[in-house]
Amino acid sequence: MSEVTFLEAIRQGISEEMERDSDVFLLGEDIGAYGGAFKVTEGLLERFGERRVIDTPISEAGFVGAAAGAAHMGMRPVVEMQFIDFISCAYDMLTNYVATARYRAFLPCPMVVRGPSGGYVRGGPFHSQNPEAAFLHTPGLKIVYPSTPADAKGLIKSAIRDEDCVLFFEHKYLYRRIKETLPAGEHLVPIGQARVARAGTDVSIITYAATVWKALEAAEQLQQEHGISVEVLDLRSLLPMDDAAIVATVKKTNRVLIVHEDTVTGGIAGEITARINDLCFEWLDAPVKRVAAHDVPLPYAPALEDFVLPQTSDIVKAVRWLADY
Amino acid sequence: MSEVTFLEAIRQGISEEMERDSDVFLLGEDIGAYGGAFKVTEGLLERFGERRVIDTPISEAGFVGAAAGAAHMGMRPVVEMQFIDFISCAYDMLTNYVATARYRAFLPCPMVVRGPSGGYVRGGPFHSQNPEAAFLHTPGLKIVYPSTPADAKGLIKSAIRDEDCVLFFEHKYLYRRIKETLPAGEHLVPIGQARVARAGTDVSIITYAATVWKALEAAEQLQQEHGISVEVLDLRSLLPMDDAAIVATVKKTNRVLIVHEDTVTGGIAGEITARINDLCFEWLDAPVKRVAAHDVPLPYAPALEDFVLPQTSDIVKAVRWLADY
Amino acid sequence: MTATSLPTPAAPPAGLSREQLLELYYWMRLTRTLEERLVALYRQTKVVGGLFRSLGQEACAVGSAFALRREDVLSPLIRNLGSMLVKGATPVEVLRQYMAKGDSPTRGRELNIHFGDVTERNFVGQISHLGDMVPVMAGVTLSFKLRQEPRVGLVYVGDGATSTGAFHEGVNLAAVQRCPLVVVVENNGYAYSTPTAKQCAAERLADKGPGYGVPGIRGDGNDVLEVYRLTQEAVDRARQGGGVTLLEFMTYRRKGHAEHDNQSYVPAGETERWAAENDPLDRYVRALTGTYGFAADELAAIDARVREEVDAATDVAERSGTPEPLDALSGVYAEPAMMPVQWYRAGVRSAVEVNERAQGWGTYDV
Amino acid sequence: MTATSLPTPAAPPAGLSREQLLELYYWMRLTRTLEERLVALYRQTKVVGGLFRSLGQEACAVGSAFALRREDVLSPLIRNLGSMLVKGATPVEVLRQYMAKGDSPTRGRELNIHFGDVTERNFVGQISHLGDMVPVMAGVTLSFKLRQEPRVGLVYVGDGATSTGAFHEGVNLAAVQRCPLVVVVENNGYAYSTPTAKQCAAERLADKGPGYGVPGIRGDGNDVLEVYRLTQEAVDRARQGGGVTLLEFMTYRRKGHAEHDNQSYVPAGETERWAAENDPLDRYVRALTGTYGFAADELAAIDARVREEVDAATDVAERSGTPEPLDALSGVYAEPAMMPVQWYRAGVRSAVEVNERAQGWGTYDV
Ligand SMILES: Cc1ncc(C[n+]2csc(CCOP(=O)(O)OP(=O)(O)O)c2C)c(N)n1
Ligand SMILES: Cc1ncc(C[n+]2csc(CCOP(=O)(O)OP(=O)(O)O)c2C)c(N)n1
Ligand SMILES: [Mg+2]
Ligand SMILES: [Mg+2]
Repeated sequence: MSEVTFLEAIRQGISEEMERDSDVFLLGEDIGAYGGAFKVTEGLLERFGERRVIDTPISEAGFVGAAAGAAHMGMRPVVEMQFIDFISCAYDMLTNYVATARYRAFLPCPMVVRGPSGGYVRGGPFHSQNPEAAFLHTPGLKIVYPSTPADAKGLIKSAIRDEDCVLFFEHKYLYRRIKETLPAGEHLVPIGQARVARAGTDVSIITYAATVWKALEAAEQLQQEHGISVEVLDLRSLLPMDDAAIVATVKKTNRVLIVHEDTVTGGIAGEITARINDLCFEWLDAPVKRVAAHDVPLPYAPALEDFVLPQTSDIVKAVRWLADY
Repeated sequence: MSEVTFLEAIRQGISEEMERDSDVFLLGEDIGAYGGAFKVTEGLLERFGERRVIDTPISEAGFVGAAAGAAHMGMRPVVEMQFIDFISCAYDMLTNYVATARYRAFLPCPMVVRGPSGGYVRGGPFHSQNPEAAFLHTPGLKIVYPSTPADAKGLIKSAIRDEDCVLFFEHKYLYRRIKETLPAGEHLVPIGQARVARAGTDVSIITYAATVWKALEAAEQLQQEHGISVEVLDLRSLLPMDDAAIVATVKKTNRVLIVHEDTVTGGIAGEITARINDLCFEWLDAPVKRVAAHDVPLPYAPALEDFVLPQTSDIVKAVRWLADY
Repeated sequence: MTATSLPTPAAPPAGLSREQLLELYYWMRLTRTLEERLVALYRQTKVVGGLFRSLGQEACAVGSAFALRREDVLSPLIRNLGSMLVKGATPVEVLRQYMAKGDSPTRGRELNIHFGDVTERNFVGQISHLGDMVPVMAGVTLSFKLRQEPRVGLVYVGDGATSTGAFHEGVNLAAVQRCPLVVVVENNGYAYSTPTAKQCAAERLADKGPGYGVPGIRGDGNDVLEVYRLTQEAVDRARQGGGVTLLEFMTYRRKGHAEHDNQSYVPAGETERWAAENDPLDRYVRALTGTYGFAADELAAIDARVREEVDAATDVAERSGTPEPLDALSGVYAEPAMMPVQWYRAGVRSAVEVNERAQGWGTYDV
Repeated sequence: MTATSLPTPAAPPAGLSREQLLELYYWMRLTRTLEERLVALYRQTKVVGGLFRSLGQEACAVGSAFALRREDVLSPLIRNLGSMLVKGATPVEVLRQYMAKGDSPTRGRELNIHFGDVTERNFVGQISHLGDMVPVMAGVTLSFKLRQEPRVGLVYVGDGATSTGAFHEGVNLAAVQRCPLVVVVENNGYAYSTPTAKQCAAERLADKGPGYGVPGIRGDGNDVLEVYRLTQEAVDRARQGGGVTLLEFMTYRRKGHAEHDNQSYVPAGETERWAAENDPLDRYVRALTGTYGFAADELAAIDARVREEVDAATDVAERSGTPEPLDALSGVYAEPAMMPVQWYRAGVRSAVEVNERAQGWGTYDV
C-alpha cells in the first residue's frame, strides 16, 4: 500500500464513514464544488451529492447550531471551519448549546467540528490559532488533535461515530508534509488514548499535534549529541485526557517537559501539570517545565513567527536543562 | 463612614470615574431606566444622561465591538453583560478583535467588560458561569475578579483607567451579602497584585472571588478545630497574575491548595500549578491540590448545585489532607 | 406603545371544528390558570428561581402551536408555556420543573420551562442564550428536508431576540436551504425593560422577511384564531416545500420580565389598557359566545375542569422529592456515563495514602 | 450570474470638478497597476502569504471612498485596496505589508492590507473574521454622535459577510442609535467559491435595509460616478443626522478569491464576459474621453505617472529589511510594554541554578 498524506488520511476517514452511514453529512463553507479551502473534502460532492455535502453561508454559529439540530434528529453532521480560527464565532453555540444538550435536556448531539489549525505557516494572527484551551473547561465536549495520518484517520472515524460532540483539530502544517502507509482495512483509534511516539528513559516530553514532530526531532538530536534518552508522549486526545499514559511516562523518567504551540499562559500545559502533581508528584525529580508560544498574538512575518513559536532547538535546551537538574 | 455592599462599591467606582472623565460611558442591556438586572447602574442614567448610559439591543458581539470602536476614538466604554454567561456571544469579538487591536494595528482599546458571574445562587447552567479560564490564553486582555467591596471599587476604577481591555467579573453571590466600610477618598487598587486575605504558616490556599470567603471560613475552622494555620491568598487579578505573591506564600507554607468555582478540568488552577512548579518546585512539601467544581454543567436544583460546587467542608478536608501529608 | 382598539372576532379558520374551537379555549385557560398557580407557589417560596409569565400572550402561544402536528417540532421560549402545553407538556412536568424536583423532566438540572422531548411530543429544550434556538431549528428542519420527511418546525423569538446574530444566521441559513421552518416573532413590546423601538429602528419586524428572501407577515397576536390561521398557512407552505416564513405577532407583556420586575419603566396606564381592551381570553370568550354561539356554561365547565387538573397536578408535583446529589454527575457524555467525584469528597486521607488517588476516587462515600 | 449590458456613463455628480474626475481615474489606475505589481512580486515569491485582487472592483472601492472627507473614518476589507489608497495609504506601505517588511505599517505583524491609521488618515486595520468591522464602525460612529462631531464612517462588507451575525448586530445597533454610518455591501457575485444565491435567498441584498429601518439602495458598482454619487448622498444623510444607509453595489470578482484559486467553480465565459463588457476602468475611460471630452493623452499621462510611482515604491519597499525578532514581544499591552522571553531562550542553565527563573529571564540573549 502506498503512503498517504495527513490530509488524504482525513479525507479517507470521512468518506469511509459517509459510505458506512447515510446519516453522516457535511456542512461548511466552500466544501462542495471547491472541496474546501485545503481540499480536504475534494471529490466528496461528486461522490455523495448535494444532500450530503452542503455549502453554507458565512455563519459559523448558524451552521454549528444547525448541525446540533440535525444531530438531535438522528443525523451525524461533520462541520468544517474553513480555518479553525473561526470556531470562535461559534463559541457560544458550542459551549452553551451543544456541550450541555445531553446533560440538561437529554438531547443527543453526535457531531464533529473540524478544521485546519495551527501555525508555522505564515498565516498571521487569524489563520494560525490553536483554540483547544478555550474548550477545555467545557464538560460535554471532546477534543482531539492528532499528529500522524494513521491517527488522523482513525480518530476522525471514531469522532464521527462518537455519541457526543467532538472538536477535531487538523494541524495545517502537517496536511501535506506528513505521509505514511495506513493500516489496511477498518482502522479506528479510540478517543482518550495517548500514544508513545518514542520510548525513552531520561526525560519525558508530553505534547500533541505539530510539536510532536519537533519533539521527535529534538529527541533524536538529544540522543545523538547528548546521550539523553527522551520519551515522547503524543496525547492525541486532549479531552478526555489519558491520565494513565501521563502517569506511566512520569513514573518512568521522573522528568517532564510539556510542549505545545498555544501560548504558555493559559495553554493546556497547565492542566497537564496539575494532573501530574495530583497523580504522581512523588515521582518528580524536577519541576514540570513548559515549552510553548510566547504570550503574544501570532505575528505573520517569518522572523517574528519563528521567534514566537516553540522550535526544536528550544526543546533541546529545555530537555538538557531538565536532564541536568 | 457607613458600610457599603459589594454592589454599591462597584457603582461608586463607576460613577466616580464617570464624574472624573467625561469620556467614560456605559453600554449594555437594560442599564438605563431599569438600572441593570442587578441594579448596579441604578441612578446613573438620571445622573449622567442618555448620552452616557446607553441601552443596547440584545447584541453582545455588537456592543462589545461598538465599545472597541468608540475606544479607538478616545472614549472609555464600560460594557455590562446582563449575566456574564452571555460574554460567550462576544467571544470572537473579544479574543480576535479587541485583544489584538493594539498589537496588530496599534489601535488603543481602553474598555471594560463587566457583569455578574458565578454560582451558589440556583441560577442554573446559564446564569452561574465563571468564564475566566476561556480568556486566559488571550494576550491583550486583562482579567480581574475581586472578592471584597474595597477591592471591587478600587479595581473597577483601575480597570476603567487602564489603557487596555479589562474583563471585570462580579460574583453575584457577593453583591448584597458582603459589606464593608470603604477607605475614604480616592481609592485605587492596582491590577496584577494579589492580597493576603489571612496570614498563616501551615498551608496556603490560593483562590479568588466567592471562594475566598469559603476559604476564610475554612481557615477559621481549621485553626479552631484542628490547630492548622492557613494562609489565604486572594489573587484578585488573574491576568496578569501575581507570581511574586504566589511564590511568597508557597515558600512560606510549602503546601498549597488551589480553590476555584470553575470546573476542575481546564480551570485556572492548572496555570497556577504550572507557575508554582516553574518558580518554586523545590519549596513544595506536598503536591499542589485542587478544590473546584465537578466537571459538569452547573445544575439548578439546590441539592445538585451544592453537590457540584466546592464547599467550605471540602476545603477543610483538602487542607487537612495537605497538612497530614 | 398604545393598545390597538378592540377588533371584531375573525371568521373561524377553515378546517377548525367546534370541538377544536373549545380546545383552543381550554389551552389558553389552562395556561393562565397554571401560571396563576405558579404565582401562588412562588409567593410560598416553593418555586426555586424566577417565575416568567405569559399573561396576555396566551393566544399567541396557543394559536401558533395548535397549527402543528404531533410529528412537527416546536422550539419554545419562556413565554411559550401555552405552546408547550398544546404540544403535550403536562402541568405536573411544569410544576416539578419550577419546584426543582428530582423527577422533573430535567431531574432538577434546568429551570422553569427549559425542558423538551424530541422522541414523542416533539418540542426542544431551550437554553437561555437568546437566538440560539433559531440555528438549531434550522438544523432540525434541514434534517426533515434531507430525509424528505413531511415534517415542519416552528421556532419562537421575542422582539429582543431578533437583534441577536444567532437569529440572523439561523433564519438566513434556513431560508437559503428552504428548510420547512416557521419563525414566529412574538412582539410583546418589551425586551426586559427595553421597548421594541430601542431594539430595532424598523417599525415592523416583519419587514426583516424580504431581506432573507422570505415572506414577512404581521398579525394580531391577541386574536387566537388569526394567529392559528396565519401560522397554519405558513406551516402548510413549509410542508409543501415553500421554505421559511417570518411571522410577527403583535401582543403585549402585561407582567414584568419576571415576577421580581416592578415594571417601573412602563408608561402609566399601558398595562391596564391592554388588560381592559385587549385580553386574548376575554376576546376569545366574546368570540365563542358571540360569533360562534357557544353557551357560557360550556366555557365555565372548561374553567372548572382546568382548575381541577391544576389542583391535582399541584398535589402530585408537591409530593415529588428533591434530586439525588450524585445524579448531578451522570449523563454529561454517553461515554463515560458518570463524571468522577472529587477526591476530597471521598473523605480525608491519611499521609499513608499520600500521593495516590484516594481509594474512594470515583465513588461517593461522604 | 450574467454581466449587465453596457450602460451609458452617468452625468457627472454635482460638485465634481474636472480635476476630481481625473483624480478618480488616477486612483483606479493606481489600484490596478499596484495590484499587477503585487502579482509580479508574488510570482517572484517575494510576497509572504496570499495575494487578494480587486480586479474589476476598482470603481466600487475608489468611488465610495472618494465621497469621504479626511476626518471621516473608513473600514476596508481585502478588496478595498483602492479605498485605502484614496484615504491616504501609500503604495510603499502596501508593498512592505505584502512583503512582511520590518518597517511595514504593522512591522510585520499582520498580512496584506490589514493595516490602518486612525490618527491622521482615518482608516481602520481590519481583522480576518468577517462581519466584525461592522460593530466596530457602529462604535466609531457612535462616538461621533456622542461627541457631536460632524464625522461619518463607512464600512465595507462583501455579499458573503452579510450572512454573519456580527454584520446583523452591528447594522442594527448603528441603525437604532442613528449613528452616522454608511454600510457598503460589495456584491461581487461570490464569497470564495460560493455564489451569492447560496449565501442569501433574497434577490437583492439591499432589501435588508428596511428590516433595520434604514434605506437600502442598489447601484451599479462598476460605474465609478454612480458609486460616488450614491455614497455621497448616503454620507450627506449620515452627516446631517439621518443615520445609517445600506448601499449594495453590484460588481464582479474577476480573479479567484486569492491568487491560488483557479476559479474552477465559475461558469465558462463568465469572467471573460465581465472583462469584455463591464470593466470599470474601460467604462470610465470611455466616459472621460466621450461624455466629458478628455483627451486620450491626458489619461496616458496619468498612466505613466502611476507606473513611475509604483516602480519607485517597489524599489523603496524592496530595500526594507525584515522585522527584528524581539519586536514580536512588544506592544501587546500599554503596560507592560514587553512580554517576557521564554526561559529556555536565555540559554541552557546548569543544575546549580536549578529551580529559579534563569538569570536571563526577561532578556533575550541567545
Ligand atoms: C444572548 C442573550 N443576551 C441577554 C440575555 C438576557 N435576557 C434574558 S430575556 C431578555 C429579554 C428578552 O426579550 P424578548 O426577546 O423580547 O423576549 P420576551 O421576554 O419579551 O418574551 C434578556 C435581555 C439572554 N438571555 N441572552
Ligand atoms: C467569520 C469568518 N468565516 C470565514 C472566513 C473565511 N473567508 C475569508 S474571505 C471569505 C469569503 C468572503 O466573501 P465576501 O464576503 O463576499 O467578500 P469577497 O471576498 O467576495 O470580497 C471567507 C469565507 C472569514 N474570514 N471569517
Ligand atoms: Mg419581547
Ligand atoms: Mg463577495
